Amino acid sequence: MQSFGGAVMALYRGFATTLQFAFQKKPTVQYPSVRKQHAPRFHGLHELRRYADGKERCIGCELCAIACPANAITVIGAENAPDDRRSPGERFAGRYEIDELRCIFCGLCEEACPTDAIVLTPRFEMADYRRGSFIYSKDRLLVPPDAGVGAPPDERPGGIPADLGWVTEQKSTVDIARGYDATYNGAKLKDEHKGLTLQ
Amino acid sequence: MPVVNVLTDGIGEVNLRDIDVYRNRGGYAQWQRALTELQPENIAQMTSDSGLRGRGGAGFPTGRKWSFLPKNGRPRYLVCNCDEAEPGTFKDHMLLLETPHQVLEGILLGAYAIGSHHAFMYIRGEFEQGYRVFMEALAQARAAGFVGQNVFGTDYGIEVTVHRGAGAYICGEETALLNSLEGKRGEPRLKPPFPAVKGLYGEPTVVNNVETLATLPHILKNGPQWFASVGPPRSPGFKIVSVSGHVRRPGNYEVPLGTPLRELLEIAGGPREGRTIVAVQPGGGSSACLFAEDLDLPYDFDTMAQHGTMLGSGAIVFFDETTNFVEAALALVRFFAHESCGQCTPCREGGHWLEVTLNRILSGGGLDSDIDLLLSVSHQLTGINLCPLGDSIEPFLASVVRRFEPQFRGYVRRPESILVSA
Amino acid sequence: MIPWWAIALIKAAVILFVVVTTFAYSMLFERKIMAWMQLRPGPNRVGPWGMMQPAADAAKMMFKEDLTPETADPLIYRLAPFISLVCAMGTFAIIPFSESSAGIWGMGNVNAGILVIFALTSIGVYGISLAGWSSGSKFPLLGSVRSTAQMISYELALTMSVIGVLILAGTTSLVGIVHAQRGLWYIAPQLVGFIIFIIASVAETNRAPFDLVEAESELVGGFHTEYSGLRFGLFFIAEYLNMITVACIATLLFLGGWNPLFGLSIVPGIVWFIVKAGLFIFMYIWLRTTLPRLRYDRLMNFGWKFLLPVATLNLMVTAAVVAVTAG
Amino acid sequence: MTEAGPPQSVSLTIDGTPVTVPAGTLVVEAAKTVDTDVPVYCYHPKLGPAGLCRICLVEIERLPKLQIACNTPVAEGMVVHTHGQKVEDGRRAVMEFLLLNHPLDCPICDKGGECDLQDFSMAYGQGASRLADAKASKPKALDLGPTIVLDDERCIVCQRCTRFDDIITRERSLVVKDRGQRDVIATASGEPYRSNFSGNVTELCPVGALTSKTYRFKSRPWDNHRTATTCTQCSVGCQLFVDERYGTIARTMSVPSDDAISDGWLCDRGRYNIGFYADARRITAPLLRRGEQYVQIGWDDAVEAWAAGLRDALGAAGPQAVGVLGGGRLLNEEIVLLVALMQELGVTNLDWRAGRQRQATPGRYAGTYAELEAAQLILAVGRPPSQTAPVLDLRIRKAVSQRGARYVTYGGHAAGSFVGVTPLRSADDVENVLSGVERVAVVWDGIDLELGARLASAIDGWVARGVSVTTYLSGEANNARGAEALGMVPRSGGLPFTGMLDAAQNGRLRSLSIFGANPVLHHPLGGASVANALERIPFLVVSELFLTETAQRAHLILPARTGFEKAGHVINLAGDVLPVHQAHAAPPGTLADGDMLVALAAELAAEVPGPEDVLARATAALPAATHGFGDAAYSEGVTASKSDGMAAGKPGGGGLRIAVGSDIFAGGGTIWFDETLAELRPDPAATLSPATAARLDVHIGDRLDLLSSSGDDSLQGLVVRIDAGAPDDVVAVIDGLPEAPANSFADGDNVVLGARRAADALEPALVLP
Repeated sequence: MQSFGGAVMALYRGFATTLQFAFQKKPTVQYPSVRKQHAPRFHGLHELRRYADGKERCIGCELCAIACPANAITVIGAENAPDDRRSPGERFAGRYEIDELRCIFCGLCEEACPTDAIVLTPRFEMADYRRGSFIYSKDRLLVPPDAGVGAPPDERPGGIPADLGWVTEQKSTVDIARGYDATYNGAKLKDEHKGLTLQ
Repeated sequence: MPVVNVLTDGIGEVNLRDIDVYRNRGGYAQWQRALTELQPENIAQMTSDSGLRGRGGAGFPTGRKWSFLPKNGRPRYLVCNCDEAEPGTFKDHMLLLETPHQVLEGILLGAYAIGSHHAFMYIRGEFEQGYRVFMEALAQARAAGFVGQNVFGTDYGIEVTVHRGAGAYICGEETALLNSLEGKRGEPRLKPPFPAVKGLYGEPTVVNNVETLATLPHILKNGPQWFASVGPPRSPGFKIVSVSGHVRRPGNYEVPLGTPLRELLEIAGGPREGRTIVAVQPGGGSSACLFAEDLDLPYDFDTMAQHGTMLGSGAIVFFDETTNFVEAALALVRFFAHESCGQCTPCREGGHWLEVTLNRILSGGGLDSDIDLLLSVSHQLTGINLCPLGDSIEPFLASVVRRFEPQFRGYVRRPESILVSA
Repeated sequence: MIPWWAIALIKAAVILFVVVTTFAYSMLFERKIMAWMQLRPGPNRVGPWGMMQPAADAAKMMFKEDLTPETADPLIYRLAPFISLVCAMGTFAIIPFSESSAGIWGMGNVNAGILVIFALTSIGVYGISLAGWSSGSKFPLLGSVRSTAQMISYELALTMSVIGVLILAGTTSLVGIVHAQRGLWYIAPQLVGFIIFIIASVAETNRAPFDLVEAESELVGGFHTEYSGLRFGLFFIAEYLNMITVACIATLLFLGGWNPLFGLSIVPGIVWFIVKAGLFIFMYIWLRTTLPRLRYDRLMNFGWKFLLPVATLNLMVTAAVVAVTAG
Repeated sequence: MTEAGPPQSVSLTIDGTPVTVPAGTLVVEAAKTVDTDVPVYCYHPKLGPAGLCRICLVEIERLPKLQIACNTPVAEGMVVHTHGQKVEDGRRAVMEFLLLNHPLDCPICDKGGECDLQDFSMAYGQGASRLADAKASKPKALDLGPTIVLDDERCIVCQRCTRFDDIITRERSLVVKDRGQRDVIATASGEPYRSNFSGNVTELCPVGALTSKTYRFKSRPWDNHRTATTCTQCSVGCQLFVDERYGTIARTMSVPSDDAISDGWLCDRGRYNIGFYADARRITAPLLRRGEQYVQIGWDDAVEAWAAGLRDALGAAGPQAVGVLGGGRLLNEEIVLLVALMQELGVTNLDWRAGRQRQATPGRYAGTYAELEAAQLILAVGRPPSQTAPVLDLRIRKAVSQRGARYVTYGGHAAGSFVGVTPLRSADDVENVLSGVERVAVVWDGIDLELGARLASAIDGWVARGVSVTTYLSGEANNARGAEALGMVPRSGGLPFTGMLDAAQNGRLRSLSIFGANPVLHHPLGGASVANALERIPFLVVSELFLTETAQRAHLILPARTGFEKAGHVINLAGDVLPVHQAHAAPPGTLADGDMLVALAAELAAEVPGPEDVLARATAALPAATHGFGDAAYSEGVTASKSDGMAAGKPGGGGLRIAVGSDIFAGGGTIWFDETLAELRPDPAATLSPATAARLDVHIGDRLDLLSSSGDDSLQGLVVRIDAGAPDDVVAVIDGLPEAPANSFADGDNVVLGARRAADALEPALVLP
């Protein structure tokens, strides 16, 4: 049992601490009227990228789905039709869905992706009234056709896909420290004090 | 001059394709003697005693090869390998064209010696004329009663079937040859089982080279001691060498084994005017090069093996100082890559790799690391193949890359290495 | 001539309005103070500085669905919040806020006011106990059992600490007690009693760190687990009214009521009263943000084995001193 | 392995661990007994060593070079190192060569995740390629045949596929073409790769070079939920893995360890007939006939209507007016329930024989698959096992090609086995080939009971002579043996199905319940007369997956579940009781037949055995049989075949006789309602011998009609095929095709040629090779 004086001191220190806090500056940001700037590699809403020629980068390999610790990604592959080639391989994602309610935004999908197709943008405002609307499918994940980046891997005549090893090699050239440029629907986002806005 | 005329006796002088000419010079006498006087075991014994080593490339003692046949009463076959395709070799073709009866007599003697009643003659597809000559000779011998049932009145019967290949180098390998004979894809078979145990059509089979078999009548005629007394004790006898390359008179020369290489060079007319020989490939495309300082070595199986190369099929190619060894290496590598059957991985992929690398070096895209790559790849594809074809790439390539590295370096234009560290 | 009952009604209406408003803003006050102490801005979206937050909360409470569990006793379940609320509100009829309110308006000038207040708060505990029991589920029942035990335990110490004041003042009239403090506030002679009063009153009003009756982390919500909507709101109101009541009593008994400090009689007495009571409420909030909830056995140990003996001792010493000085 | 000497054992040391294995064991197999990892690509336990990939290099002490473990037999005192610097170097070299031109497209490769090359490259790969030049470019997505796609860039030329086609199926259509780096897998003829076992090559392929069209890009291995179950497509009972993903069956795979039944192989029907369960035409709600139309009703109403119909029939005319036909789709449990319920109701008219097959139990000489493989002489009577029990036929091919057995057939059907076959035409021939043979296996199709009876007496004679005989019955229905063993046969004076049809024709059958059978397409009385009889039944209930020819006549159609959607047991033709597991969720609205029966029993307030009792009866060992082939107890008075009559003597006046055969992709039902099989389903064809075709002056691709000698029945629009192996004066047609149902024809019937159209007159698209 502590001494009476010790008890009083303990009480004093406790009450002083709380009182002192009452007069400190509050760190709270008045979102949404005030928006804080994100870290450059903030993990927000996903997007599926394209190549500069408009072809989807995603080859439907499902590596993101298996890398996902939250089982949030569903991919079902399909074969490219010769007259309607969606991606540079034989295979493309016939179905690509991310359940953003399950997603923990860890970015493992991005790291697992061999073609830099799935990336996490800094966008995080996804609130909605219906659960179903959090399942993002290809129509909402894919950037617009003219928003592709990077040259696609070579294709041989007749649409025979090139070796995907080329793409994997490109992957290793991404500057990990800088990360990806923040984009939204393919447009580059610029940094501003009040959050990231479209450039 | 050590040139002798044993197998080549009469070639260029008389028409040995004619059975009568051949018989008049003592032909088929040994065949008759064998059937009427000798037991198969006698011939096998004489062959063993003579120390005859296979002339096809591997140099395996013929007598011992025969002795591996199991005595199980199954039918057994003799196959004469006339799929001569080793780069630089042209002796069997000559024997086939010029002395078909001598070859046939050798086949008959060999078949009798191993107790076979059916011999096969496998002739390379490109030897169109040789095939016709041999068929003619066979028809003559059959007409003369040397081939068929009850030869020379004995109860011994023998059939000879002639089969033509389709031009694959790999069919010179004995198991691939057997596959080809059976009508299958010419791919070497997995050993074991060895052909002596399970060969053609699953029966015990011996495959002998044309020259080996053609030597048999002479051993019978002159006795094994005569043969054994020629040349070094462990590689006795005569050998037809096919000399080519930078010499004045390329061609087939029959010499006793053990003749120094320099003497062989002289026999072939020596180097061209004002040139010196810098390298020699002593045993066909599969053998490693010897160099100027090695020219005094005696040309026999064991000496060649001791110096890291081989006598092989007896095809000697001399190179003088004007040779572009990069191109020479590419020529041989391209040959082996093209002739690879594609069955086993190292040969199929490694040969192709070396070919594209050498092509790139020659076309100016060589890299600093390519020299090491050539040595490394050729080394790592050696010794792990199903058949010797894959192992044939390294010897020449590695020996010339090591010896003439500056020539190879001269093609390297881009010094940087593209190797990404793992 | 306005009939007496109309006047009484008007008075009651005025007091109720003031009381309810006070409740509302004391709640906002609590949220703000707590937020600041937790480095947050607190409610600030509804109206300027969040001033309309209480109105928004009230509207929300009113429109929420009122659920009654199947296992509940329907009558008592519905009745319980009203018992709590009526008792909590009733005390305000007796509390004198200032000289004028007590004199001219005749409010709170009851000669045995303190006893009435204790009587009313003691009835108020029935609201909680019955609410817990009638909910028909385990957590509320536990809450109500705790509530009853806690009330009985601390009521004793509370009363003991107040008797000291009564002895000094020699009256049970709250106006009289305030008048008796014109010179020296009783906080000085009755410091021990004051401290006991604070501790016991926190326990009486079920506020942190003695809020074991609700104890979200153990009992979900204690007695009001099953309540929702307006009925929950009534409990909520009652709790805050009790807090205000206690603050007023403490002001009246120990802090000199509306007596001015430093002789600043220019400032009206009601202002002094409100400031003192406000400080007391702030102390409540401060306690809540600073101290963690007690374990139940320690609460009981403390109440019976420490607080009650000390209160008794304090009473005896006071009585002795009064007897000696008066004698 | 012909001399079965005493098994000698050899002791050797592998990685320092002493091991004792039988003499002749390969090092790679011996290494499996210790905890070590010898990678292999070309080696496969069922295909034997090939020595092509060279990855299995091991170091053997006292041998200068590294040796391949897959072709080195163990020797006494051998010391083997499967690891160490030398071995690693060798394997690393081979791995580098293997990966040299292999594309790095694992992310899109169907094999990715279950690929040997991927796994071993993690162990022995270098991480970076030293190849500075472009990889060799080879054909991709090459259409090898109706089922297989070849990606030649991925091929590592292990030749497992070609060796499978050579050693196992003996069909020898797949070969390696060209040589060296340019070699490519192709068919020898250049024609598409067609085989009834083609799917196995995709499993054998150690890389992703050969892929199934049905599975291409559908899923990744790690997504699949795998269930081991029994194939219910035929009576062999192959064990198979069903890989399910997101409620769809992605693929089926063989069970490599299933040596006892499937030997590790699957036929293409078992493998690829997996699309039917999701077909849009599937019935998913009970349908009740209202006039000319069907209305969808709920299950409660359906069971009520069913019970009411049964009660009416029982009340009006007693149990004799009620019949039950339970087809081969039923599981043992369901049969037990059905039989018990009918016993409770007093119904004796039970039968399973909806088609030609009359008998399913091979009788007292019933043999196992292993005994079939060990036979010296295999005699197939009637329809060939290659079409009725394809995987069984692989065992026949194995016995013939690897164990030197002799294969003879009796009857007018071509064996289709790709091994040497001796067709026999008379009983004397059979006796002749038997001389000196000790172990005989007899496979009968169970159709012609009279022939079976004579076969049985002949077998008794052989057994009396000391010949060891095993018998097999490879019929049409998958669980026929289970149905027979569990009592799905006419009980104490009850009518067989043919009798029921007769009664229906005479108005004496008031109610008939059919479970998973399509007698209109299969019953030898012929589609028209069966349909006619069924239409006279006042209350016909059919439990089916689809609106088949039979279901279309029903008053109440009950949506059933497939073999993938329910659990239970079946009995295969060798008498093994095999478990069937539910591999994926059934569509809502359907019920397993067993569940329907339980509901019906409850509605009728009838007592049926409880679950434990049902399971115990369904999995009980088969009782020892005392009868043989062609037992009189199975007689129905219907002659479904005169195959024996056809075997001997000359045809009648028309000069042409019919042989009604089967095809693994014929038979309607699940095959007909599976669009993924469209390319594999046979067209109605007439197969003739070259001599017969010449005599009749018809050519390949012509279309012709066949008329029965009475002229009542006809088969129209048959495409002419010519097969050198077909017997003369016989026209072989395929049974069970809905376009040209041949069930009114019996083997050996005389037929005459009807109208014919030359191939040129047809649209080019209709002319098949």
